[in-house]
Order: sequence, then C-alpha cells, then structure tokens
Amino acid sequence: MTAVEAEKHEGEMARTSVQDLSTDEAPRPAEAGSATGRWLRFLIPVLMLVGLIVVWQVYVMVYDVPHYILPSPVRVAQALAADWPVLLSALWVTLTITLKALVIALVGGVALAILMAQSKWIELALYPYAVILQVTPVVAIAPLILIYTPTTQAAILICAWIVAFFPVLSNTTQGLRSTDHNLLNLFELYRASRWQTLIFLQLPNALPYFLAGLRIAGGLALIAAVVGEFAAGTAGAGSGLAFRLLESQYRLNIPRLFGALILLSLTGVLIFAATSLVSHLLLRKWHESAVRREN
Amino acid sequence: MTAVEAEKHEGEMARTSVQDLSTDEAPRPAEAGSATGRWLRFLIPVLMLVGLIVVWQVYVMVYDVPHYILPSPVRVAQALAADWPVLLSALWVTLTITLKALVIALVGGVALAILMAQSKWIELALYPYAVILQVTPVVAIAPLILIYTPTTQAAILICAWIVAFFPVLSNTTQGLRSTDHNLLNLFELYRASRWQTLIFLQLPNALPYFLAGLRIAGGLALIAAVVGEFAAGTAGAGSGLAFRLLESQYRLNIPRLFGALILLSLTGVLIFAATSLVSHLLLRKWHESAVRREN
Amino acid sequence: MNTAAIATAPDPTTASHAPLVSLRGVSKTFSNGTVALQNMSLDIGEREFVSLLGPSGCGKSTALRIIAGLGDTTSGTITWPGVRDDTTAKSRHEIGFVFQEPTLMPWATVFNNVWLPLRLRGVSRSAARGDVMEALGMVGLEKFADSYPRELSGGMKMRVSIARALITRPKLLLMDEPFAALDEITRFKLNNDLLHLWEKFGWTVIFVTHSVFESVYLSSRIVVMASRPGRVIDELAIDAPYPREEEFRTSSIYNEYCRKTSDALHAAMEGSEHR
Amino acid sequence: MNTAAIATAPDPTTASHAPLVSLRGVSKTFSNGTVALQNMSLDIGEREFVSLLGPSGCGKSTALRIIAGLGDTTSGTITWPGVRDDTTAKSRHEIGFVFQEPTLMPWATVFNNVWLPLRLRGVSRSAARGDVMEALGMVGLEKFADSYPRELSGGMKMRVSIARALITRPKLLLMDEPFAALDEITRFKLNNDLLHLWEKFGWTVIFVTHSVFESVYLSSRIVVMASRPGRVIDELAIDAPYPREEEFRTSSIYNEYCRKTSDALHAAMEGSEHR
Amino acid sequence: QVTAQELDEVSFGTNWLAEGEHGGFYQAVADGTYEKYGLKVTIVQGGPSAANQALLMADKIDFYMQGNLIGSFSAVEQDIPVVEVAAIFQKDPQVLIAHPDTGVKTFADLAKLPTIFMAKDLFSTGFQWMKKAYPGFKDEQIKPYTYNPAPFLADKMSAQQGYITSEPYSVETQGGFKPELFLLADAGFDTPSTMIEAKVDYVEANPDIVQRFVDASIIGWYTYLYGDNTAANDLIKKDNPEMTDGQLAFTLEKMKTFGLVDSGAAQEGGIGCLSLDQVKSFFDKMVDAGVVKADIDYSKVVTDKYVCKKVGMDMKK
Ligand SMILES: Nc1ncnc2c1ncn2[C@@H]1O[C@H](COP(=O)(O)OP(=O)(O)OP(=O)(O)O)[C@@H](O)[C@H]1O
Ligand SMILES: Nc1ncnc2c1ncn2[C@@H]1O[C@H](COP(=O)(O)OP(=O)(O)OP(=O)(O)O)[C@@H](O)[C@H]1O
Ligand SMILES: [Mg+2]
Ligand SMILES: [Mg+2]
Repeated sequence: MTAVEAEKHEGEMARTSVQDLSTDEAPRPAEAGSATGRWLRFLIPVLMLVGLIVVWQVYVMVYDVPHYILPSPVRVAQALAADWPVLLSALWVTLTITLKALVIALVGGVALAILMAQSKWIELALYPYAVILQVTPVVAIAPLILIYTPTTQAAILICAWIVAFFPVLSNTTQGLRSTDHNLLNLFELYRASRWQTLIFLQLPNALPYFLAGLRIAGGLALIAAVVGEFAAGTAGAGSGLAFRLLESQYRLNIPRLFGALILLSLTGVLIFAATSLVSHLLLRKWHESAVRREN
Repeated sequence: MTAVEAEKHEGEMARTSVQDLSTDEAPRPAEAGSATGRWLRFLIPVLMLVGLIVVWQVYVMVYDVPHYILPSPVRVAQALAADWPVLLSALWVTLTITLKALVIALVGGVALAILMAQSKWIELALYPYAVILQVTPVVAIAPLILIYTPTTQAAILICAWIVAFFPVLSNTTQGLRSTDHNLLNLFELYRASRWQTLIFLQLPNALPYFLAGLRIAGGLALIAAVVGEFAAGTAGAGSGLAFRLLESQYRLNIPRLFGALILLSLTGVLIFAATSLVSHLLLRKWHESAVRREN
Repeated sequence: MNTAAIATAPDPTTASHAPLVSLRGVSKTFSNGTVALQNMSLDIGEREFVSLLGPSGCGKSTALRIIAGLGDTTSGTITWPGVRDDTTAKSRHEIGFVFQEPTLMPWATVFNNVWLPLRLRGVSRSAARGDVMEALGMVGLEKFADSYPRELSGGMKMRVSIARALITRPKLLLMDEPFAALDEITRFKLNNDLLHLWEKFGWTVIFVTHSVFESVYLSSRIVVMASRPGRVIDELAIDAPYPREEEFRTSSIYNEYCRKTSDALHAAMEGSEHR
Repeated sequence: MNTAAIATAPDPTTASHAPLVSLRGVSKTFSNGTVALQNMSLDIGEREFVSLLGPSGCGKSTALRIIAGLGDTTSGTITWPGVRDDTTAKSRHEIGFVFQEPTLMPWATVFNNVWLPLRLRGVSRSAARGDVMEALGMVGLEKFADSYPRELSGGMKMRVSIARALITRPKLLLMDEPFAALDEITRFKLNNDLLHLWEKFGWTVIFVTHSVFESVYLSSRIVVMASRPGRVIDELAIDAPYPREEEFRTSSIYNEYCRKTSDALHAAMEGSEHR
Repeated sequence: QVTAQELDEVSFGTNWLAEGEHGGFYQAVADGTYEKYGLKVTIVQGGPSAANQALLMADKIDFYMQGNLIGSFSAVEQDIPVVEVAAIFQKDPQVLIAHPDTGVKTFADLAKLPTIFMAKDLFSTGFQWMKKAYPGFKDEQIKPYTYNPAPFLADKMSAQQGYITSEPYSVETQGGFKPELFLLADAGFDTPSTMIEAKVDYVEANPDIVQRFVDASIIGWYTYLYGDNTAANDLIKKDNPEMTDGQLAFTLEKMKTFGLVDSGAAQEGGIGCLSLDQVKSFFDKMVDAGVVKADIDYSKVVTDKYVCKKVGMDMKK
C-alpha cells in the first residue's frame, strides 16, 4: 500500500510525521483478487446471514413472538423440510415464467430503446405509452388481457412483461444517448450505416447502462412472474409460488409462507448473482466499473 | 446539412455523383431546437394520442364491444366527468403517497448505494438483502408490516419503498463505480476525504446513472403507492386510486375503472416528464446524453 | 498497406487548378457565443500537404471538422470542385481523420479498433488481418494487437488512432496533432512514413500541428491562423522539393523556412487578442 | 499566485545530500504481463528539476504515478529520506500532478476545476477567487472561467489542468507531458513561467516530455529511459546556470546538450526491443 | 345502565368494505345497542387484503369476522389460539354464477362448462370439495377471478364465483340479464359463515365482554333484518360512500330469500346459533376432500357457550 493511499484510508486524520510516507511492502487489505479475498468474499455474506438468523431466532424466543405472527427460523426450516416437494415444484413453475419474462423484458426493452433512439419523433410518440404501461397496475387490466389472449400462459407473460420491461428500456435509452460524439463522428466519416453504428458503437457503449438495467430486471422479472400469476395465472395444479404464498396466507400457514418467501429470496439473490456475473464478464476488460485498477 | 451527414441520413444508398458532396445551405430537418421543432414536439404526441383514441372508439363501435369489457372513450370520458370529485380526491391521496414514496426511495436508494460504495465488504454483506427486499412480494409481507408499524400510513410507505428503491440503488451503485480512475487518483493526491470524494467526484459522476434510475423510480413510486395501498391500505373515505380501481372492478363499473386508469397514466406521464426535465436540466451543460452537439 | 502503387506518380507541388475543397467565408459561432472561426477562406488543392499552424484554441480543430463535414457552419460555404467524377466509386472511402484525442472504442482491442474502418466496409476479420497488422507495424504496435486501449500509454493510443486512419488509404487525410504525444524519434519516423505514403498514393493531407519544425518539414504549404476570432492570417508556400529526407532537416533552407514560419506565428499571436 | 516568496533563495543546482525521493529496484508488471518498469532506480534531490525522456510506452507515466503513490509496485521500494520534519504541517499539500490527459471534471466549470485543490482544503470560493484567476491568467484562460471543459479545445483543457496543479504551490510537482498540446509560443512562455516559479518557491519538479529541446531548456538533469522493459538507461546533468532565459535557447552549449540528449535517446531506442 | 365512561372499548374487524352483509353490526352501532350493552365498538373495515385477520392475531383488534369454517380449521391446524363464538350466517353466501340458457340447470351441470373464474381461496377449498362431491369438475376449468366479472360476461360458456349478495347484482345491472345462481351451501358446502372470532385468551379473560358483544350483535341483526334499518344503512353508506340503496336492498332481499342468516339452527336457538353437528359434518367433508388434515381437533374451533340462547328471537316478525 502506497503512502497516499494509506493517507486516503485514514481519511482526514492528521499525521504526526511524513517519515512514514515511505512505501512499505505490507500487503493491501485483502481485495477481491487475492486468495484470502476470495474466501472472505464468501465468508462475509455467510457470517452476516448466520448473524441475522441468530438475531431472528433470539428475538422470537425472548419476546415469545407467536409463530403465526413471526415464525422462528427453526419452524420455517421445518416447514421448508416438510413442504419441500410442493414448494419446489411451485418454484420451478415460477422460475420458468421468470426466465421467459426476463427474456421478453430484455428483448422488448432493448428493441424499444433502439427504435426510440432512431429519431426524436419516434421517441416523443412512443415513450409516453411505455410510461403508461409502466404505471398501469396489472391487476387492473388483467381481466382485459385474459379476455384478449388465447392462453393463460400468454396472459401471465404479458403481465410479467409490463412489470419488468421499463428499467431495461429506460437504462438502455440513456446508454444509447450517452455515446461519445467523437466516436459518432468517426462512424459518420466512415459512412457507417445506422445499423452498423448501432451494433458496433451505440450498443457496446450502452452496455454498462443496460447491465445496470439487467440487474434491476432480473429481480423484477421474478416479482413479475409472481404478480403475473397472481393477476392472470391458473389456479390449478401447475401453479407457482404466487399461489403457494397466497394459499399459505389464506390457510394461516405462516411458516410455510416464510418458507416460500425464502425460496423466492434465494432465487432472487441467485438471479442477481448471475446477472452481476454476466455484467462483470462483459465489462471487466474495459469499463471503469469492472476493471481492476492497477495504476 | 453537410455532405457527410446527408450521406448518413440516406444510409447505405449508393450515390450517383460526388459533385453534390458540396455543402448546401438547406436547413436541417427540424430538430428539437428550432421553432417548428418546438411545435412538432407537442404536435406529434398529441396526434398520436388522438389517433389512438379514434382507433379505440371505432374498434368499440365496429365490433360492438360491450361497455363492461372495453368501454368506448366517450363512455370513459362520461365516467370521468361524472365521478370527477371522487376520482380526484383519490388521485390526490395516491399522489401524496407517490411523492413520499419517491422521496424515500431516492433518499434510501442513494444512501444505501453510498454506504455500499464505501467498501466491498459492506456491499457483499448488504446487497443480498437489498435484492431480497426487491423480490419480496409486498402482498405477502404486508400483514407483518401492518403489525409492526404504528400507522397504516407508515405501512403503505414501507410497502411503497420496498417496491421503488431498488432501481435507484442499482443505478447509483453502477454510477458510483464508474468514476474515472484518473480523477479518483487526483482526489487521492489532494488528500480528499472520503466525504469530499463522494460529494465532489463520485456523486456528480453517478448523476447520469442516478437520473436514469430516477426516471424508473418516478413511475415505480406511483405503482408502489397503488400496490402499497392495495396491500396495506385502509378502505373507505381516505382511500386512493388503488381502492377506486378495485372497487370499480368489483362493481363492474368498467368505464370508471378506465377513468381511474387514465388518471393514473396521466399522472405517470407527468411524473416522467418532470423527472426527464430534471434530468435534462442537470445534464445539459456537460453530459453527452443531454448536451446539444455543435461539432 | 497494399503495395499496388498508383500508376502515375503524383506531382505534389503543382496542385490541379480547381481546388479539391474550398472554404469561402466560413464562420462558426458556438451557442455560448465563442466565435471559433470568422470568415475563413481557404483552398486546398488536390495532392497538397497543408499544415494548419496557430495558437491553442484558434479553431484549427474546428476548421478540420468542418472540412470533414462534421458540425454545421454558422455561415459560409464549403465546396468540393476538385472531386472528379471518375473517383465517385471510391468517394465513400475518401476521408481519413485522426482526431486530437485518440477516440478509440474502449471495449474493442487494438486490432478491432484498427479493423473498424474496413469492417464497416464489410471486410472480414481474416481478410483484414494483413492490412491491420501492417498498419500496426508502421506505428510499432504489432505486439499490442490484443491489448485494450486502457492498457496502452498515451502515445500508444494515439498511434493506434493513426493506424486506423491510414488503413483505408484515404484520398483525403485530416490529421489533428497526430504526433504531439510521441517521442521525437518515433515522430520523425512517422513523419517520413507519412510523406512517403502521401507521395506514393497521391493523397491530400491537411495536418494540424504545433511544431513549426514539423510543419516545415512536411508541408507544401503552411496556413497560419490567429485566434479569437479564428481566421487565416498568413500562408507560406514551402517550395523545397520532395522527396524530403533527413538531410532536409539540417539544410539552411529548412532553417530559413522555420524562422519565417516562427515569425508568422509570432505575428499571429500578437494580432490576436489572446496574448 | 500569492507572492509571499520564501525568504531564502533556493540554489537549485546543489541538491541537498539526502535525496527527496529515492526509487530502488522498482518493478511494475501489469496483470496482462506487460513489464512497464524493471528494476528502476532513481534519486530525485530536493529542488531538482528532472526530466524523464524516453520512447512512447517506456513507462514514464507509470514511474511518475508510482512516485506520486498511485498504484502498487510489483517489487522495489520508494523512500522519502529528504522529507524534513519541519515540513510536516505542509506535507499534505506537497504534491501537484499534471496527468497526461487533462483529467477535468466534465460537470464543473473551468473555475471550479481549478478551484478543486483549494476547495478540498476548505478554501471558500470567494477566498480562492484571486488565486484561481491568477492561475488561469498564467495559462491565458481568464476569459474561460465559466466555460465547461467540453467547450474548450484540446490545448485549453491541458492548460486548465496545469493551472489546477500550480494553484496549490506544491513542493513537489509531477508533470506528464504538460505542454505537448500547446503551440510553441505558449509553450515557451509556460516554460519560462514554470522555471521562474520553481526558482522562486524552491520546488522539486519531475517532468515528462518528448521534446529534447524542452528537457534541456528546463532541467537540471535528464533521465533517459528505454522501453520494454522500462528502465533508466542514461542520465545527463545539464550544468547550465539558472536563471535560464530565451538567449539560452540560442546558445551553443544548449545546442550541444540537445545533441547529446538526442544521441542518448537514440541509444535508448536502439537498446530497447521496440524498433 | 352504564355511563359513557364505563363503556368497554371493543374493536371488530370485518372481512370486506361496509356492505349489507355486515348490516347487523352496523345496526348495533347505529342504534346504540352496543352502548346499551356497555360497549364502545369500533368497526374496522376489511378490504381486498386479508390484513384484519393478522391484526387479530397480533392483538390489534379484539374480534374478527371469519368468513367460514375453513379459516377456523386452518387456525387450529396451525396452533393459532382463536375460537368462533358465534355464527351470524347459517349458510356461506358463496355462489357460482352462470349465464342463462346455456343448459346449466343444476349445480352438477357446472362441470360441463369449459371455464370457471375462481379466486385462489375458493379454489383451494370449495373447489377441492366440489371435485369430490360432484363428478366432472377438474382443475383445467379454473381461470383466476380478480373480482372483475368482465371476463365472465365476455364468455357465455363460463361461470364465476361470487357472493350471492353482491356479484349477481352487478351482473344484472351491467350485463343486463338474470344469471343462474347456485349457492354452494345448498349444494352441500354447509359451513356457517360471518362468524365472530376472537383469541382464546381474550375469550377466557373477558367472557362477559364476549357475551355482551355477541348478544348486542344478534339484537342488531334482528333489527337489521326485521326492523327499521335505515340508521345502519346510513352508517354503511358513510363508511363506504360507493354503496347504493339498490345494492343494499338487493343484499337484504337475498339474505332473506336464501335464508342466509335466519335458517337452520338459528330458527331454534336464534341468530348466531352454532350447531356442533354442522361443524362435525362439514369437517368430515373437508377431510374427505383433502382440504384439512384429519388429525386436528375440530371441537376446539367453535364454542356454543355464548349463543343459541334465543336472544332477540322475539323481535322476529
Ligand atoms: N463545443 C464547444 N462549445 C463552445 N465552444 C467551443 C466548443 N468547441 C470548441 N470551442 C471553442 O472554439 C475555439 C476553437 O477550438 P478548437 O478546438 O478549434 O481550437 P484548436 O485550434 O484546435 O486548439 P488546440 O490547438 O488547443 O487544439 C476555442 O476557443 C474553444 O473554446
Ligand atoms: N493498465 C495497464 N494495463 C496493462 N498495461 C499497461 C497499463 N498501463 C500501461 N501499461 C503498459 O505499460 C507500459 C508503460 O506505459 P506508460 O503509460 O508508463 O508509458 P509512457 O512512457 O508514459 O508512454 P507515453 O509517452 O506514450 O505516454 C506500456 O507498454 C503500456 O502498454
Ligand atoms: Mg485542436
Ligand atoms: Mg505517458
């Protein structure tokens, strides 16, 4: 760690001597790259999780919180263990919808963003409707969708798309707009077609924005799958976590409700980790946000 | 319009002669700046809207769609006119919650992003919980929130916050991370404190990302207010648009349902316009996405 | 570069009568009120090597961009009387531009950055490989083909940018201080390479530089600009014969031209309000 | 700048015995395998004016950053034996750095960019106004105080960066090709201004340049580096007395030094694998 | 008589917005019956979300309006100490609604329809029983019901769930036809409904308050059904401004016609009477349908200690 960095790490603390401005060979505080860092990377969240669970258990025990208000982790674990097959198959259904919703949100959002980037007029004409879709509560229009779509599956996907597409659209639009104008000039000079400019310049440039949108959309797609199922889904056998959640709530099976929530959370965290990984892999070679600083 | 631009505008079309590579003084196609452009800016969305309404009316008339399935624009307008006072007061309630939700989503999202930017470890420890909050369906935990909060108002706000904060967090995080490392080095050299680096460097740098997040959060706060009211709200006199929506649906007063949806949409578009304006004002002096290109 | 030389050797000193590009009374005022160019008139003949010389901020880059067709003018006209009809087919590939900043795509490797102009013309990676590596070789960066721009030093980035501009063998080459970030030896080498290519392919070059020595060494004509408002204040024809080699740098005529150019520059600086 | 001159006039030619900063066997290998510096040793005495000269990509910027404490070394040590205890209180304000790129904050006006170092020390806008405008005056940009970086030309941006580095009157000034984007007249003026300030305040300057002339004109010592791996290959003391004025540029000793330096540079280029 | 200062404060959470189905409770508030019994009652309206039940469990309200016995069975199954102290409706008002002239004449005919719009709570309870009790019902028929009858109206070959007192009214007024109505209760889904639920510890600690609340509520119901109910209707319309007189009249009419309140055990023991036999019979059906577990102690679900005392029966005309 170099001197200035040491100073930085200590913030505004006054120093008593500048003699120690010398570079010592002390290792940096373990950062993501090193071996210890790699371990800590797993350890810290795990410790945090364990701590939280312990606090939860202790709180429930000390205040004697009834299980039908806030079940203890142990009870939730029992419920999870007992209802494993039911919950897992529900999770599978929800996951399928989630992935489909994510794909159509990404494709739809990016396609709309590209379309709108083509001209100020298209943007002016269409953006308001994108906003309207964003702010329309799906529960309110689900019946209409149900009437006009052939299958329930399609209705769920439409609902999910409405919930999840906007962050992708908004971020990608901002990213497409942020293209360095010198590079745009360069493409103009080389008589690049619109399409080439898009593929070789604007889209790569929008990538960091898009990926931030992707990280939002990942979780949102999961919510969207739940909301979509809730608003338009089948109530039958092939039902997903939304149905299990509502049923647990209705049947006052609060530990199972928490079990389902935990499954949902885990899935969300996994999706987030996956989107973050994708983001890291795509940016690590060149973008400030992902590159490892070496100088 | 210069020659190369003309070429650009015509895309890949082959030219028959380069004699016309000369610069003519023909005006550019009306862009946002000019006087005609300004008019068109309003005209295009309005024309689009009028067109849409006409199509809607014609569709309803030609196919004789029953009003309880898809009411005609005329009927919706009548409902709006008749239920004006009820809907307006509901809108007011929703709007109040929306603005509060937006404020806490912004403050909460940015504060969390700042906290997480302080160290990789804080980020690793906390981000999963942010994701968990994002993917937790508020309907499922609303009862718990209701039990633990003193007032319904507070419960609605918590629900709304859960829905709306994540895009702000995710985008601001990405923005904070994207700081140019040469500028970071400069701040290090000048022994800037963490706080100074944040205020003078990282936050301004994150602004374009944050503002994209703001544009998402604006609409989401509106949804969040509706969802929050739906999940935790009081029924009856002091109720907002969510209640009116559900009630209209329940009573099969579909024209009023559409009236409420239209109010919601209008509000959403207005919020979006406002956030876009804020974004433009904050970026127009310096950021590629908002600056008017002059060379 | 492909060595299929053009049959008729160019005679750079006698520009064809109709200029290739002609600026007449061009003004450019930015919306914040800065008058970057005022009433600038300039003819560039075909196969000329013209340097723009002038104080920092006098509008050299702006003029170059306007010639390239980037950005509007506030008033004045730019015409291309010298563009012959028989060059039509190639006109789409005419202009090469080295911006003042490297302007590389950060997400693309050095190879891909240099490949870009060919790629936009539909040349596949493997078909372009030879040309790209040759262009990189000319700027001494063969070994960095797979590096990303952030892994390069300032001078290396600029050299990538130069390689990218040269790869299309453009008829008209616009260069904005391309060698400013390079050490003298690399710079001299690239000076010679550029002159060689210019003569060989009959290019037209408009070259912005801050170095009086460089401008005299390279140019057939030096245009001296003054600042605020940016305008042409003097023109010097450098009538030394081509090909010019290293010994030209030590000749007395070279020193004489340098002195004259330096004086013109001084006059330009005094003439303008900015110091 | 504030004119409260330091009482004892510095004698720049006799550096104090203990060097201010001392690099011993410093190596820097980037994760992609590029060896930017290998076993580089260098002492910089207090009040010295040292130029780093070397081919593009030889590690000059890397060395400068390492001296400033930015970025790790792979091996080797950097010590500061010459930092005297009585300077402790001011040590936080010691280093000024002009990066190779302007590195301005795009959202801040020129004024605010230059104000930054003082602002970070808690100096209010009004208290800083005089200093900021003086620094801007030195680089000829008083009129552009309210412009944003994107409204400036390349050279003007670099001048803003220089003004920002000078405003804190740093004891140690690290400059990475600060004048490369400037016309010769501005460059000469800034050369003289810099020398003047250096003498007056007793600064230590480490200066990266590609111009042999500039390095000879300014430095008390020139360090010649060779590339890949980056290392010190030669050192030349320029024993001409200070203050140096314009006539030094035309003196025969100056020419002699230039020739010697140029030769050293050529030797460095041949020694390195890169061309 | 007790003075205002000595009134016991009691809060009662309903399961929906103020409506005719809550008439008796509003009546008791509006005409001062509760005060007469020494209670100051606050009615907490329910809504689309089920939060009031959570509030009861968290002791934020004292009584909750439980929809039907399945909720109570679930509570016992989950070890939630609540108990039903009265059952105002002898029949569950849940109904299946079909279009007329589609060949659906009996409850069993509904199995022939390709689509039934049904919410998740009914699906996971009543429908499971329907599959057992009648042949032909299958999961594939079910589409979600979001409390908007439009999809039903749009599809002649569909049915939907509803409350006999509400949905048929909007179908009649908006759709312009008289739908076919099939009460689940009449088809064998014989749970009592609109029960008064309280926490066991509350009941044990305040038997007197419970008794007074139950009695006053029953009086309110008799008044609402057979007396002058304008005060209650005004209060309902105040709490729920959207409520119309037409809807209220419709509700009252249906409650009487189908004997929702005053039938079965109520005719012997008065409104609110709980028959333990009925509980047992329903429990067996639900166990058979796999809706509730067989091993729960259904006798803990209700208590008839506070009802079947013929309170207010004299008011019946
Ligand atoms: N986008 C802009 N908005 C406003 N003013 C601008 C803009 N771009 C350039 N200018 C101004 O125009 C003038 C000319 O700029 P230009 O970049 O052409 O100078 P230059 O001759 O290339 O200078 P240098 O040698 O420093 O690169 C400068 O005064 C600059 O401040
Ligand atoms: N982040 C990085 N990752 C990998 N290699 C790097 C990185 N930064 C610099 N290098 C390599 O280190 C070497 C030295 O770079 P440096 O910037 O110090 O050169 P320089 O002497 O300043 O050159 P110039 O005169 O062109 O600015 C170069 O070969 C460069 O490719
Ligand atoms: Mg320029
Ligand atoms: Mg460098």
